Amino acid sequence: MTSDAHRPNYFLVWLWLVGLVFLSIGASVFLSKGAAILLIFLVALVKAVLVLLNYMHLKFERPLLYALVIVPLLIVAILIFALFPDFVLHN
Amino acid sequence: MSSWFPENVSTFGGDIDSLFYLILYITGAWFILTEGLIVFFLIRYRRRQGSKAAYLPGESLRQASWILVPCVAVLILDLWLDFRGADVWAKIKRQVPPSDLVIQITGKQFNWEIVYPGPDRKFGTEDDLQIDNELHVPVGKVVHVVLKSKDVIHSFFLPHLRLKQDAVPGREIQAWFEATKPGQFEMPCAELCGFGHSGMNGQLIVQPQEEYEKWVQEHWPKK
Amino acid sequence: MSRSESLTMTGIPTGKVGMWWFLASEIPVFGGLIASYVVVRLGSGGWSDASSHLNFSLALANTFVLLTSSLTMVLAFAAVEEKKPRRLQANLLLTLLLGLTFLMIKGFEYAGEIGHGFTPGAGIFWSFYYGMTGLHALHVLGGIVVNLVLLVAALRDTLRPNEHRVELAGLYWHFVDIVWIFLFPLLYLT
Amino acid sequence: MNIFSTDHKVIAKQYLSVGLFWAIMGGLTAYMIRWQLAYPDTEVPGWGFVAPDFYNMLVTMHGTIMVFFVAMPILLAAFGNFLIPLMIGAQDMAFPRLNRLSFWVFALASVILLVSFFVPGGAASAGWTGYPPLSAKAEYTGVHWGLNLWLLALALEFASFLMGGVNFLTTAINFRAPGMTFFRLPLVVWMQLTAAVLFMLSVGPLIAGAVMLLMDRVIGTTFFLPEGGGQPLLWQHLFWFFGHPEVYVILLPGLGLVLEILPVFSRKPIFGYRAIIYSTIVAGMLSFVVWAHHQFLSGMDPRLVMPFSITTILISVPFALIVFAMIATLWRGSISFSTPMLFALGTLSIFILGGLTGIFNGSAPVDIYLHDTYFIVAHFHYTLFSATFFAGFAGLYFWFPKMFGRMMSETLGKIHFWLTFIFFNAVFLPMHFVGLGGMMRRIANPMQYAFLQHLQPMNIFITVAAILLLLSQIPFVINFFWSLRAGKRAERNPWQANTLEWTALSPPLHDNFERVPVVYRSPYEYSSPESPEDWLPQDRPPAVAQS
Repeated sequence: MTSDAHRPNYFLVWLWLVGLVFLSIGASVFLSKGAAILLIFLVALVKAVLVLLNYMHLKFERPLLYALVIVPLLIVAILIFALFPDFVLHN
Repeated sequence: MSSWFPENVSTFGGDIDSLFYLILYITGAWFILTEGLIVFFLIRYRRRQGSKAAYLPGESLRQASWILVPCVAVLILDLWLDFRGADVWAKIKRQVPPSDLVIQITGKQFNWEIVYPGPDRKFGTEDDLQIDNELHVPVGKVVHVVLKSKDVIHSFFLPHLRLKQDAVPGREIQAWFEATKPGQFEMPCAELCGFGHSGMNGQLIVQPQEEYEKWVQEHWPKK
Repeated sequence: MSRSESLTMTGIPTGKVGMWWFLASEIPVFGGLIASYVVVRLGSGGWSDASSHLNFSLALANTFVLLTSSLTMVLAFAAVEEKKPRRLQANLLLTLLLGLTFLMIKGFEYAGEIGHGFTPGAGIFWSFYYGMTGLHALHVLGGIVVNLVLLVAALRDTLRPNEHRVELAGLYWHFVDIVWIFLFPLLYLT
Repeated sequence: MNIFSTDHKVIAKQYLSVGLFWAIMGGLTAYMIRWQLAYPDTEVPGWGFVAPDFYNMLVTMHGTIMVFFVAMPILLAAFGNFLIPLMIGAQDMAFPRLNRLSFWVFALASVILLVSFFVPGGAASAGWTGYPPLSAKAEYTGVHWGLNLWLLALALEFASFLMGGVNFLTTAINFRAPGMTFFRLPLVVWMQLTAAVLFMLSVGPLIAGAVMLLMDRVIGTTFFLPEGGGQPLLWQHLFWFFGHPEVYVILLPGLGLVLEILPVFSRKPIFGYRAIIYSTIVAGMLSFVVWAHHQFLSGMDPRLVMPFSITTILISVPFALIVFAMIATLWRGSISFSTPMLFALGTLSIFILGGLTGIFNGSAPVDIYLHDTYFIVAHFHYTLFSATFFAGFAGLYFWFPKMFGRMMSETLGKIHFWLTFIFFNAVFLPMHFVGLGGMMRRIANPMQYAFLQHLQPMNIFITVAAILLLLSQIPFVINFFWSLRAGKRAERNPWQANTLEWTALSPPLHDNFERVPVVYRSPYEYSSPESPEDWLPQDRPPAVAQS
């Protein structure tokens, strides 16, 4: 459990999350396709990390729990990497 | 020993067979060594009155080297097999020789649909020749096969030519072979494809050049 | 389960270890689906056109609903720590209602799309659209059920010995929120 | 005994019973398959005629049953549930009620799989790998509800084992007795935990794939149907991404059981305890990057083949180390041949051959010829039959006194072992040569092919041996039930073993130990110079040991 002194400002995090949604919508309207996609997924990543660290209070946890997030993501990365030749680069 | 396999009649079949035997000798040696040691230890160190087991936890590097050194040997042999395998694979799949005969073979429940391009050498034109389950090819010529499927996954298998390749609906997959001997060989489906899978079979008829040309004259549509 | 809370060799509460292992196994479920979507989409054309038929404003509204529900969920957890049962009940109820709102909007969206002929069989984009959002919606539904159980316990004042479960339910709820954070741009913004 | 118990020992026995029931079903399907292959299109005694579509159901269900409903419940769920809390000195699992739920979800999956035989159209018949499009559309197989129920049963079984995995891992992380550090855990616990991690991290993509396949079948999506823009190959990747780690999910706990038994009956520490743990972890990590070796000929990009072939062949290194460590454990031991030891040695000697034949399949060019032939069938029976049945029986004979409080008959046990060992090899050794002759898997009638005709005498030999192998299990059944009622009462530690479960009563109390054990040393201190006896339990205080 987190101690009171460490508790993040949940409302501020929420404001950030909402603001970032608008940022990605703005990107999809105003930027060129490639740049927009890059920015949109960067923003999604930032939002996910915000939720993970603050709402799921991972930033107060031990390395074991970090490993439980990172290892599965690595495994998904392996999967995507190996699927590329068969479905994206096959023609 | 050669009787384990069906007779080999393709140019690259010999490479596959000799790689098989290489692996057989290496793994066979390990098999005899490990099983022999087990039997020997079981007899030599069976429980006897008054004898006590040695305390050998195998934790120190000195002791552990009894299992680590053989593992290094395994690793080296593995890499050897990897390199030999990569060569053979490259020869079969990457360095495909050019060919002047292309045949389209489409799997469907439960037949091989074989299409020759006809005199104009183009598929999808009126002079294509389509036959089921009978593949005529000249001996000593490189034949390219375009594998397709109409329904489910089939697997094009020529046991005597050491060729096997899945045919996947929605894709065109290339394969090739060069037969070294005339004769009639079977061409079954090797991937479960439904209730008629067992018995889905065709004939590969390898003919001498003149005989093949005669067959072409008789069967291919005229221009 | 309460007995289990007292025993821990690592100092991490046992329930939390279990929940994180569960989430670790959930990541490859959505990861596998998203990986499939990404590679199949990159390997063929025409997906942006199909995507433009989606109801963007409803999805945007849903994004806010879900983000806000994550806020109320974490406030419920804060209320547990501060020992404020009224605030806990209120925030659990809000989370629950927001979850239901999400599902209602999603249902409305599905109805509209099917009404325009974009059924699950209308093409590969629609297969993935219904598959991804459907699996996500099922997870939202699961979270709602969990929250309902907690809310009932909180209202009947039987939650006290198991209050740490609010935190565990929260971990799951935020995970579902994170999945949506990725689904939204994958399906609606590209 | 309360069948809705949350006691891990009761749940273990429940998994064991259901697993043994399914083993009988799996054996019956094998019998029908073998009869049809030896004497095609004749009536199977006791059953009748086996039509081609029914034959496909048999091979599909045989694979599904043996992998998911025999190997996993017995090796993981039964032995994992029974041994993990006892061996780490815990009272029970971390989440006993989740454990109970896990079993009942599995029971529901079993019922659904059983029902699927009897729905109109019959059971699933697209192979245990369920490759679409064959599995994605009812008209390709003629099976409609059978295949949907098959998918549902698998989904529930995965849910059940996910709950089990959460429980195993959390228990081992948080519930170890004082002094039980990770490097004092018995190897079978290490193996169970590695298996749980592999399962939990690999099954996700297949769950996603199963949802996609079910949607294709039921609501008309086209994930795997090319006519709607789908990709049949995608399923194969999702399936084998799970499928290969799954092989080790079964194999590792089996090897773990053997690793417990070898030191006890050699009266020697296991050789290279830490090296085995590191090898297990390396093998587990490698298992995530070898899956496409099942797909060398699937139309997969040829550039992908060699990397996967190399990783596949390299995975032999960690397993070779484990085998060498097992052999070195026998070296200069004081070996006695009780039934558990015989089965453990049987596992080891058979697994060696299964591992070595894997090298042939892992070599991509050789696999061009061997893929989808009986060579593959022989290979995976040498690995999985040894892990599931030989290691499973070894474990059962070894821990039966702890589970049920009575000893099993050694005479019947030895008869059981020798018959099983001889007939197992009589079935699966010739199968390699049938495969080298080119006989394809999953064909119902080899006599339809001219080039397979000369193999038929061997097929008949295999079938006769297979029937004898099935009959060889009768001594076990007699022994099991007779010993349950009339076996000699077991003391706490009949084998003079070191691990914690042997300090509990046989069978243990509901909360396992009379007092919480304290651990002082690693689990395999046999014939240690510190002790006058040839064993030194993990919980004996050092001062006592020295006196």
